[in-house]
This record gives sequence, C-alpha cells and structure tokens, in this order.
Amino acid sequence: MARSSTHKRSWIGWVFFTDLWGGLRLTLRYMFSKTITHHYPDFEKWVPYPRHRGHHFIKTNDEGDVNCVACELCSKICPCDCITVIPFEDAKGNRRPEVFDIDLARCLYCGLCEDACPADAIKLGQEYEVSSTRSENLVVHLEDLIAAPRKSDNGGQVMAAKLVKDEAPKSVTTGTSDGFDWWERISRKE
Amino acid sequence: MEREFFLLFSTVATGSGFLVVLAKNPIHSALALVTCFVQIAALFILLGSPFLAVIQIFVYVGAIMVLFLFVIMMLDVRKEARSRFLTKGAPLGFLVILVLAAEMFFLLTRNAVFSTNIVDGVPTTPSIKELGLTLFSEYLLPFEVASVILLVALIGAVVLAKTEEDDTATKDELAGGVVK
Amino acid sequence: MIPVSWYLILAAILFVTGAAGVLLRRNVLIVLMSLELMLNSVNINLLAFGHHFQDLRGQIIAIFVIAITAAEVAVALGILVALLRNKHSLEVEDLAILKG
Amino acid sequence: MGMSYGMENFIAILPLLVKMAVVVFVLLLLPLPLTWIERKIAAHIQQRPGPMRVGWHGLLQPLADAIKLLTKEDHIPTDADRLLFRMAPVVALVPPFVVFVAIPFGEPVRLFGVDITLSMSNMNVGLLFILAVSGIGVFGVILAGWASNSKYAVLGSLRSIAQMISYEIPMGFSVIGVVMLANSMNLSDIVAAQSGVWNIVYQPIGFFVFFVAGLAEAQRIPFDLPEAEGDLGAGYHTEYSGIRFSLFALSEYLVVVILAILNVLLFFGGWQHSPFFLTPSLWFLLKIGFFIWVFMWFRFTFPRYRYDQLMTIGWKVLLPLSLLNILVSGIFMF
Repeated sequence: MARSSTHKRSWIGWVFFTDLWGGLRLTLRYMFSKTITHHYPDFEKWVPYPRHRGHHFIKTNDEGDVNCVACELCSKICPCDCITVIPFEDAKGNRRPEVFDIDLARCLYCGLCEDACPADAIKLGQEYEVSSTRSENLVVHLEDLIAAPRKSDNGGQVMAAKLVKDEAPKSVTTGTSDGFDWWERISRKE
Repeated sequence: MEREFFLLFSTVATGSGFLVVLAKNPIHSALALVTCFVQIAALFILLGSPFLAVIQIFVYVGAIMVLFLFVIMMLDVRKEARSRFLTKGAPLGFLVILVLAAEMFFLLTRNAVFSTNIVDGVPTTPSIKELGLTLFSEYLLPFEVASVILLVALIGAVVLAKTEEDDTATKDELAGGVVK
Repeated sequence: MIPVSWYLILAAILFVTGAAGVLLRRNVLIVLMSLELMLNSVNINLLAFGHHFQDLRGQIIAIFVIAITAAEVAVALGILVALLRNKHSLEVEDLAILKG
Repeated sequence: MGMSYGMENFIAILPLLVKMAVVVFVLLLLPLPLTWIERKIAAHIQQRPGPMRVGWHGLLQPLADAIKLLTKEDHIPTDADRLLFRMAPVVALVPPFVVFVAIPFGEPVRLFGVDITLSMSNMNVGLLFILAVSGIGVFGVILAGWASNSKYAVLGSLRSIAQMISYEIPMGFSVIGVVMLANSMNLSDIVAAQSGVWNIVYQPIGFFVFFVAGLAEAQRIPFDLPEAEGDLGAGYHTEYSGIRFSLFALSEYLVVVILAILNVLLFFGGWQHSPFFLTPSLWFLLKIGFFIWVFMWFRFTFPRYRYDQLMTIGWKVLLPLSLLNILVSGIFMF
C-alpha cells in the first residue's frame, strides 16, 4: 500500500508544503469517489468461501436418514462442550441420534467435530448470521441442523440481497445473478 | 442595576478571596483565585475600563493562573494537602493582620472624602486610543523599562528551570516557563 | 453610581485577606497566590481612583502592575521549580537555608 | 460596553434577550448536524458510506447518539475530586458560549421598525475579548485532568496546558496585522475595513499563522496531542462518560465553529462581497461552513505531530513568523 518515496525534496517544496497538498488532494479525490464497502445487510451480502466454518449442518443419505451414527465422538472432542448427543435405535436397527443439540453460544467454530466424525455427518457450513436476542434460541436441534445451509458452491462473491426482518433478522440473497468479486472494486488502475 | 452587579461581583470576589487563603489543597485555592480574578475583571468593566478587564482575563486568568496550575500539577501536592496548615509564627502574624485590618477600617470610615461621589455627571469612559496614546507618549520610558523587565524575567525563568543534563522534563518546563 | 468608598472597602478586604495568606500559610504556592490577590486589590484601588478623578493614569499604572506581576510570577515559579529539584519541600520554613 | 447603563425598561433589552436565546439554542443544537457531517466526511474519505441506518442516510444518527449518551451511566472514579470532576465539563463549556457575545453576524437589519444589530455586544475590544475568553477554555481541561485522578488524564491535561499556552502567543500576534489594517479591535470595524480587498491578500503569513495556531488551540489533528488515543487513552476526558463526556464534545465542536468564524471575520471579509443571490449573512455562514469542512478534511488526512515537533512548530516557526508579519506590515503601513 504505502509507496515509500525516499527521493529528496527541494526546500521550495518544503516551504510550500507540497507533500501536505498531495495528501489533501488524495483525500479530496476519495471524498467524491464511490464507496467500496459492502452494502450489507440491505443490498449486498458476502457469500463465504467453501472453507469457511459457520453454522453446523448434518448430512443425510439417499434414504433420508441422517448420516450420524450417534457415536458421540464430536461431543467428546468438543473443546467447549457444546454438543449433546443421545443415541437410540431406529426401526431399521441402526444407531441414530435421538437428540442432537448444539449450543451455538458456546461453540467456537473450531471444526474439530467435523474432523472427528467417522460417518461424514456433521460439517460446518456457510451460514454466519446466527445472532439472537435470546440465548435459548441459540441452542439448535437436529431438525435445524438438517435444514441448515450447506457449504457454499459460489463462495467468495458478493450477491444482491435484502434484509428480512422477523424474529431473527437475516439478510437473504435475492435474484439469480452470479454476484461479483469484491476485490475488483478496490483494484487500483495505475 | 449597577449597584446590584457591584454587590454580586464583590461578594463572590470576597468569598473566593477567603477561599484562596483557607483551602488546604493548592489546586482549590488556585481555582478560587481564578474566580476572584474574573470577578475583579467584571468590576473593572463597572469602573469603565473594558480594556483593563480583558487584559486582566488575558494575563491573570489565561496566563498566570494557568502557569500556577501547570506547576502545581507537575509537583506532587497530594501530600502537601495533609501537611501543617499554619506557620510557626502564626500568632504574631495574626496580630499584624488584626492591626492592618483595624487601621484600614479606621482610615476608610473616618475619612469623609471618599464616602460620597463628588464627580457630577456620568464619568466618560476613556477610549483605548487615548489610553494607547498616553501610554506611548507620556509613559514611554516606563513602558520600555517594563518590557525590558519582562524580557529579563523570561530569560531568568528559562535559566532557572533549565537543568544541567538535558532530560526530557526540561522541554515541558521550558514551554511553561517561557510564557510571560 | 457607586461611591468610590465601596471599591476601597472591597480592595481593603481583599488586601487584608491576601496579607493573611502571605503571613500565615506555610505552602509557598499559596503564599505566592495570596501575593497576587494583594496586587489585584491594589489594581482595584488604582482603577477606582482613576474613574473617580477622571484620570487615565490609574489605568496606565494598573497596566504596569499587571506586566510586572507577570514577570514576577514567571521568575518566582522558576525559582520554585529549581528549589524543588534540590529540596523536596513546598513549606516556607524549610526554605530558610540562608538563615544558617 | 454599556453593560448596565440605562437598561431600565424591559423593551430595551428584549432584542438582546431574544438574541441570547437564539444563540444558545442554535449552539446547543449545532453539534448534532456537525457530528453527522464529520462522520460522513470521515466515511467518504475512507470510501465507506458512514451512518446509514437511522433516518435518511443516517440523518437521525446524532439524535440516537445523544439519547444514548444521556441515558448512559454517569461514572465517577473512586479517588476523584468529586466537586471538581462535576464542575469540569461545565467550566469547559462556558468560554465558547461567552465568546459568542462578541461575534457579529452581519450588518444591522431593520425588523418590525427597530434597528437590530446582529451581535449581542458590539464591544470595541471584541477581538481581544475573544482571544482572552477562549484562553480560559483550558481551565475545563485542567480541572478534568486533575479531578479524574488518572495518569492518562493528568498527562493529557499537562500536554493541553503547554500546547494552549504555547500557541496562544503566535495566535495573538498573528491578528495584530489585521488590527493594524483596520485601526480597530472591533470585529465589525475589521470586517468593514475589508470592503475593498480581503485581508488574506495583505496578510497571507498572518492567516497561515492564525490558521495553524487555531488548529492547535482547538486541539484538532494534526495537533491533537492532548487526546492522542494511541498513547493517552482519551487524554483529559478518559474517565468521563455519558452526559459529562458529551458536554466536552459539545465544547470542542463549538471551539471549531468559533475558529471558522474568526478565520472568516479576520481574513476572508466576513459578510462583505456577497454574490447577488445570497444575503450577506448567508454568505458569511456559507464561508464558515467551508472552513468547518476544511478542518474536518484536515482531520482525516494528516497524521499527528510528535510532542517535540509540536513545540518546535509553535516556538521556532510560528512565533518568529508572526513577529516578522508584524514587522513587515508595520513597514508597509508606515
């Protein structure tokens, strides 16, 4: 960013503050240029990269059952002890979770549960708008986890969006356009 | 109207004057002195000399008292506030004060000349122009002497506040000491 | 109109207050401040007489008083700071080293 | 200075009371739009939109901030000097208000058959009065720093005092050239003396010194050493919160406004030479607005000076320059 200019200035430039004027000219140009920030949450939303670790989700297999075998390894490895799993045996004789709760208020999104899972069930997805005014709402259950958004396939882009105001306000992407790469906005043409 | 203003200003001035002497903490007494000076500046306006009033605020309040507060804040006065209040020679001092007060009281009450206002008509306020002309013609020599004294005081204060080794504190003291 | 004696009485009260501070208090800073108070009471007198007798000289001498006070304070505070560097005390009685 | 001479009847002082009420009302509300403007300028210089969510383009944001500040906890540190701690914001606020007594806003106008001067007191020592009273402003800072009983606050206010005392002198000297040109310290006379050419033409050095010293007096960037957040927390108002903090913010904004007004009055012709579509007073206010914008532009452009650089600029650059300015103007006038 900072171009270090070490060339020596003459005393005339020093007397008439050429460098100060240069700074003022730069900020004046910025003052009347377009803004480059995201207009989140009203008009734009950032879709995170697939590597992003957000709200958890649980994968299901082709028959509609969850992959999870309720081995409780995720619960054991969790450093902040935020996962509660209670197993049961379903009609087909498979071991499945009866209760699978994650307390998002305690979770630090480290992704260890994802690593520990032997059944490719629990993953960390793209959702990052999980705020709430009540801490009870932050305990998510099995059905929430199944319904939660998967990893993004169009990550690293800014999409058109609008704010949906209900109990838990969220910015929802709209339109079908692909969005654009934000870094284009700040690339300098020199 | 004028009378009420005089009473207001003089009451506050007297009260804060007492506070200057009575306050334990030097900061408090400096602030009381500031109040007193502002009241006196207001009295100067009543006395028809707005220029002196502004100079009073400029020099006394804006420079001298700020300098005082600067020095007080540089020194540690928290322990001073706990030290003994009066000097050893306090009884003798009280006596002198009493004599002085009695003498002034006597002179002011017994002298009939000043108890009435002998100027007839409203006194005119001398303009700043007149003041300046008199200052620079009739009183030119005292004026120059005063400016030389100020210069000497400036140099003296810098020399006094300067330490042998160039430590960083010198700059602050210099900044404080050079003014006026 | 305010009789000039009122100003004189006010000045006298302030002067005596200042004198009490100079004579009775132990703290050098407060002694200096009381001195300022005395000088100011004198200024009130000068201006009151100048106003009373319609004479400019009252104001002019008051200007000189203010100028000289400024010089005095600068030197006094300079001395104070220098003294405190050598003797860590603000009390009048501790500073009487010339008395032997 | 007819402060108390012959004001027996109420009708005579009615215009004065109205003027006082208007000025106080306007000054108390002025920081609201100013904070919005400052935040918007800051945002756009950094290429972001700034406050957008409360009202149209965040116009009601200052109101929301004011409500927040008013309802916040008012905290006083344990070992603070409680009386002085409470007094300090008020003491800081008084001088900026008092300064407006002497500031004229235009030629006298005729309203309801009465001639009304657009100033509260047309005093003949107006300029000196303004400089003197704005010099008192430092007391609020001193009290705040001392009473908080906090190291950051004391250091901040010590810096403040040294800075204000140092820059008051070049500031006072720089206006002497203007006073010499107008032959008066009355601000209306000074403006009237610029009916031909603005003073900036005759006094470029004086303007430069006044402008820079003014920035330092108002403690604006690049001279905001007393509240340098990098090394001092928030300087003298580190320990303040809620309403008392907002009083300090108010007085800082008023000082900026006063500086802009003084720059326009002394060097940019006040209300003289208004273009045909503007009344003189509006033209005057427009120029004041321009200067306020310039101060904000500076704030988000320049980095802060170091403390020794600050003192060097004050004593070794501005003071000799202002003395030189007096000398040169004296020679030309002679």
